[in-house]
Amino acid sequence: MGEMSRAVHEPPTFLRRYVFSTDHKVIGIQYLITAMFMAIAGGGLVALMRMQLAWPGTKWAWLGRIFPDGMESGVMKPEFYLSLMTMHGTIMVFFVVSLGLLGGFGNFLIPLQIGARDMAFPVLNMLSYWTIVPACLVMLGSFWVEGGAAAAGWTAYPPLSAVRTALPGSQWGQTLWILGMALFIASFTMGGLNYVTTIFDQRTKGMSMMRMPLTIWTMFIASAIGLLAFPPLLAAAVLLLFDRHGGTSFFLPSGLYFGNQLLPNSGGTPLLWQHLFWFLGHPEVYVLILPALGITLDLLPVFTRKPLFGYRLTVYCLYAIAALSMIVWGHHMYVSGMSPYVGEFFAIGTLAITVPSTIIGVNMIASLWGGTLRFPTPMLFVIGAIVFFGTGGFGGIFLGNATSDIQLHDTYFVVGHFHLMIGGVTLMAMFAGVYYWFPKMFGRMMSERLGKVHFWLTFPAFYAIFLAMHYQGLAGMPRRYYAFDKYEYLQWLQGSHLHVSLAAFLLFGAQFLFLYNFFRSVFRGRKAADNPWNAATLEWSSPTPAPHGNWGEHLPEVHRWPYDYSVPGATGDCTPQTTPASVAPVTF
Amino acid sequence: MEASTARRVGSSLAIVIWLLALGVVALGLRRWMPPLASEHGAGIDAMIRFSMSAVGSLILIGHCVLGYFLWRFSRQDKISFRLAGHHLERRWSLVAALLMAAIAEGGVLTLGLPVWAKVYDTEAPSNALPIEVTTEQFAWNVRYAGPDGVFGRTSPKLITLDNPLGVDAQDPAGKDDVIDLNVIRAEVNRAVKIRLRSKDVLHSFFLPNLRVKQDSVPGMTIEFWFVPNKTGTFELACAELCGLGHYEMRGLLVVLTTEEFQKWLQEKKNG
Amino acid sequence: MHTTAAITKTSWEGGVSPFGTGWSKLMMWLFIVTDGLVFAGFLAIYGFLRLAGPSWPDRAKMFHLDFIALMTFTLITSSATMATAVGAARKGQGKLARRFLALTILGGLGFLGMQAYEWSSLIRAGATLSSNPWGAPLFGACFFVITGFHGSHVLSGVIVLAATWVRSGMGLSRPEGVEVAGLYWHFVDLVWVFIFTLFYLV
Amino acid sequence: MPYKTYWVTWFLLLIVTVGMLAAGSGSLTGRLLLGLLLAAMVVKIGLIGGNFMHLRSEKRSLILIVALGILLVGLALFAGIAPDALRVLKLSGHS
Repeated sequence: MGEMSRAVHEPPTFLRRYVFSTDHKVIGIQYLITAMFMAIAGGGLVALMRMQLAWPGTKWAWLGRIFPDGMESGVMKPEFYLSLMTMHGTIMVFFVVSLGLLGGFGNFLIPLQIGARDMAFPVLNMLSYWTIVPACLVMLGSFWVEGGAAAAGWTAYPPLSAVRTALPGSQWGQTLWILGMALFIASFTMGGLNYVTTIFDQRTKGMSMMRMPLTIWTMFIASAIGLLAFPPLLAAAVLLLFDRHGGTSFFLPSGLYFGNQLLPNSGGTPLLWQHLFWFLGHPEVYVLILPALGITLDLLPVFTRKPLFGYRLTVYCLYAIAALSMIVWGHHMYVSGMSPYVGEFFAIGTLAITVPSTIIGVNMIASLWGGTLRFPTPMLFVIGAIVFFGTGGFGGIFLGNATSDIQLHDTYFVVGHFHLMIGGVTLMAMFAGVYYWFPKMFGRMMSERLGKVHFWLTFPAFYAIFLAMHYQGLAGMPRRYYAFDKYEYLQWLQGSHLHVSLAAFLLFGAQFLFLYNFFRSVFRGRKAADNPWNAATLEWSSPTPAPHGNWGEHLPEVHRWPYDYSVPGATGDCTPQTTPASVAPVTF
Repeated sequence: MEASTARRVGSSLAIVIWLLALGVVALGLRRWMPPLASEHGAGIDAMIRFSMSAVGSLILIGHCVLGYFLWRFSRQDKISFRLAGHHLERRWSLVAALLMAAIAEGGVLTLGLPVWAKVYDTEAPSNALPIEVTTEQFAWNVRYAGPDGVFGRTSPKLITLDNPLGVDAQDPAGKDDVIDLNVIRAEVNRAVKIRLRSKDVLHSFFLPNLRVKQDSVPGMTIEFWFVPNKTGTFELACAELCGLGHYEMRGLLVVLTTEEFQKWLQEKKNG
Repeated sequence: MHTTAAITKTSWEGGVSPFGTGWSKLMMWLFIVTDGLVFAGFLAIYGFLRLAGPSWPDRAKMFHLDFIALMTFTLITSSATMATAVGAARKGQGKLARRFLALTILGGLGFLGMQAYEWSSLIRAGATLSSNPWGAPLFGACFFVITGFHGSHVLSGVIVLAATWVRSGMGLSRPEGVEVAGLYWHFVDLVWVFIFTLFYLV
Repeated sequence: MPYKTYWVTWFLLLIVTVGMLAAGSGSLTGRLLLGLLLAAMVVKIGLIGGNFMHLRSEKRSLILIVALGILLVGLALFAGIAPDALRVLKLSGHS
């Protein structure tokens, strides 16, 4: 029924077409731009933090005027630093990378790459976006409530987050944080259910699971583990709210003593929250990184002009990673007071993840072998993602290992490690994706020259910052410190903070180049051809930019896997998925 | 035109990636960890050193290979190799998988978990010095059990400004206890058995030089032990976000010789 | 185009649903998985606190188990009437379906009424989120939060069923719509099975 | 499914529920009672899921996704946290 009419009728009004649109492409772009906006916010927060770490206690009069509470008379207060740190983590993890990769690319690409006209539930999809907008506003707005934004870390460990007198940010900021997270989880659930249903039920004829591009595979697996892991966190967040405002003690033991007062709570324990948080928190990092790996793997064949190495194995490895990711959350808690026997189980399980991850890494590098490498901007960022995945992944061997984690837990080693992985790999893949699919979105190309400059500034700066943090962590530098001037054993690292901060400012500044390139190219970019990269995946078989309903009267039919490049006996070095076997041999 | 650009970009990428690998290794060869001052710390250091060397080599190899591929195949105008057979794919993956399993799982099973088990799953020696550390925002309350080796009873209900631990004056076992703030004194080469508690939020007892880290959790009394084997003053840091003063919640571990320690204990009791 | 009957072929090859279900039914199943995991989270937390608690109140003293049995009976019966309504809708017996839908809604309202009565009698006896005259205060907190969360599901189920009832009266609802609403209702019943066992008996 | 199935299921559910109440108030205690109650709970879940929700007549892939999704994840969560519940009890000084 609806299919044909949807293909033909575009919504008539501006509001229905661009604001309250049910078109997956518009929603995807809305998500992407929201993520970019939040990234600037999250990056701005960290720029302030790096100013404090580079020049501790310096007076910035102009900042004092912007943040009259947090930076009274221009000097940053510790509570403001903690709020910045907490909100930087929360925003970047949930509102930038999740939003950009799953919300942005997921929405934009899933129907296009599996040959559907839209998501299974377009209205729900729209609702998912319009739930995330208030979530963003609540998170950002929490800086202006009494006590400032939440400051107990993105992990929100109680009692710090549960007792309202424990910290200024634990007054209303923490409540708004929980509210924002609940909205986020609601939005994620709507989106995730939609993605999984769409990928199961809406694939076009011939698009078997094993013919899906890895982007779709990773979106599918990431949505699935997100859907399985977020609900328990929602339960825990509800209970945390009750602990804060209802007088319950789910996460609060007896004998708590705050501000010369004995609290009446009894029976709970903070360990319980840690377990539930990381039960989501660990799968969440795979929710973030898997789509990034998918995009990276997907773009490689386009710019090497040869098929991907080890597609089938990669899919199996993704399944293995997803399954393992659900049972290793305890490696965030080795020294938390958790049972040491459980710790041993978690250590062995965690290190097992290195095996499928290595296979994926090897497949990436091996995919280059024998190809004809070309380096437009997306490919540069793909290489960047591979480098970060390799270097960052190795850090996991130290941290997943319970014994070395005794020394490295909660030091900058951890900060360096997870930034390379869920910050670096994802950022690189998102940039690669934006440069690559920009023509599909807007019918124009982004500037190559600005793109190249953007890469050559972003990649080395990012690498330098987070590599340095690994070494700072080895030196025993604890994370979440407002200043490092109180400890003698950290004095010799004082200079490195300045270097890291300078690189961070460079990194932050370079992103404005990207923003300029993006928004300029929307209007002024060179017009793109229908298939500008000469790629084989299904999305390029629709006109560029794709119209409402994606394809004309007939949905495309798929005859082969998505990586048929340089097929012997075919005309040209790219054989699109829609090419029947009678025209070019099917090789996979 | 396109080919020559590719060659230029590919070569620059390769060179940058090689330089990065050299940088990683050069930095990794420097000494970063604070000087070691505990017995079990040697095991942790061995674990970290093993991972450092294994990972360092892998990073070097990986970056070299990636750089070489970029260098080599950016100079190629025709595909020289198309689709890998399933066997080839499986063989390469198997090599990588086995290597990684050997390094990661092998490392943790042979070097890691034995140390872990010793730290967390063995009783302290009988002559261990029992010390209670009670964390609060933002200080370390230290209590020694005294000659009887038994800590006096405490109750949160008895906490006042003068009695920060809520020590029960009725309990005779508490009469010889010694209470101190932010400074822990211990004897060299004698095990210290810490009883870690918290009054308010989570903190973490982190002695960088002694490779000791343990969160203190309100509602739980967590015991662990270690043997300081160098005299000197070592810094104690809080490694779990605990509030505004997290960054300045500094304590000290002063490791004394036996004579010095006994002398200090005596003085403290008399004073 | 995507009626359940038309799609019967087992296939992962694209172009058809691999499960032979309509989208909305598949979606409801997946939603049940996620919503079920919220309850799994709550119950795991309850189990944890129970194991970690030195003592736990005697439920036989705290609750009138025969009354709880009556609540359970009501909910199970409403599930049976719901199943009948779904069966009738599938067979095209719209009138019968509507009659059983109405019975289900009545059952749901009855359950909510009884839960309100149970809550109010407990509150009158002094149980709150932070205190419990029968022992561990945390049991009271768990009880109110988790049965409250379940009760809100019953309430939303009643609203969904009422909407289905109204729509079917206007001739708007398809058999699959009734079935999807039914799935949700049975799920609510399923959760009660857990709560009944783990809260009142174990 | 014929209407009769639903009402037979309803009747079985009632019997199991009454049985559970009887077992709870009877002389059984400890692990045996726990095992019985949990087994009865599983039976009830099977009856509701299988007959009322027609899971029995769905494709096996859907059954696996739904059942394994909830059961495995729920069990993994509980199995991971339960040891720490005992540890908290032990270290909180209550036993």
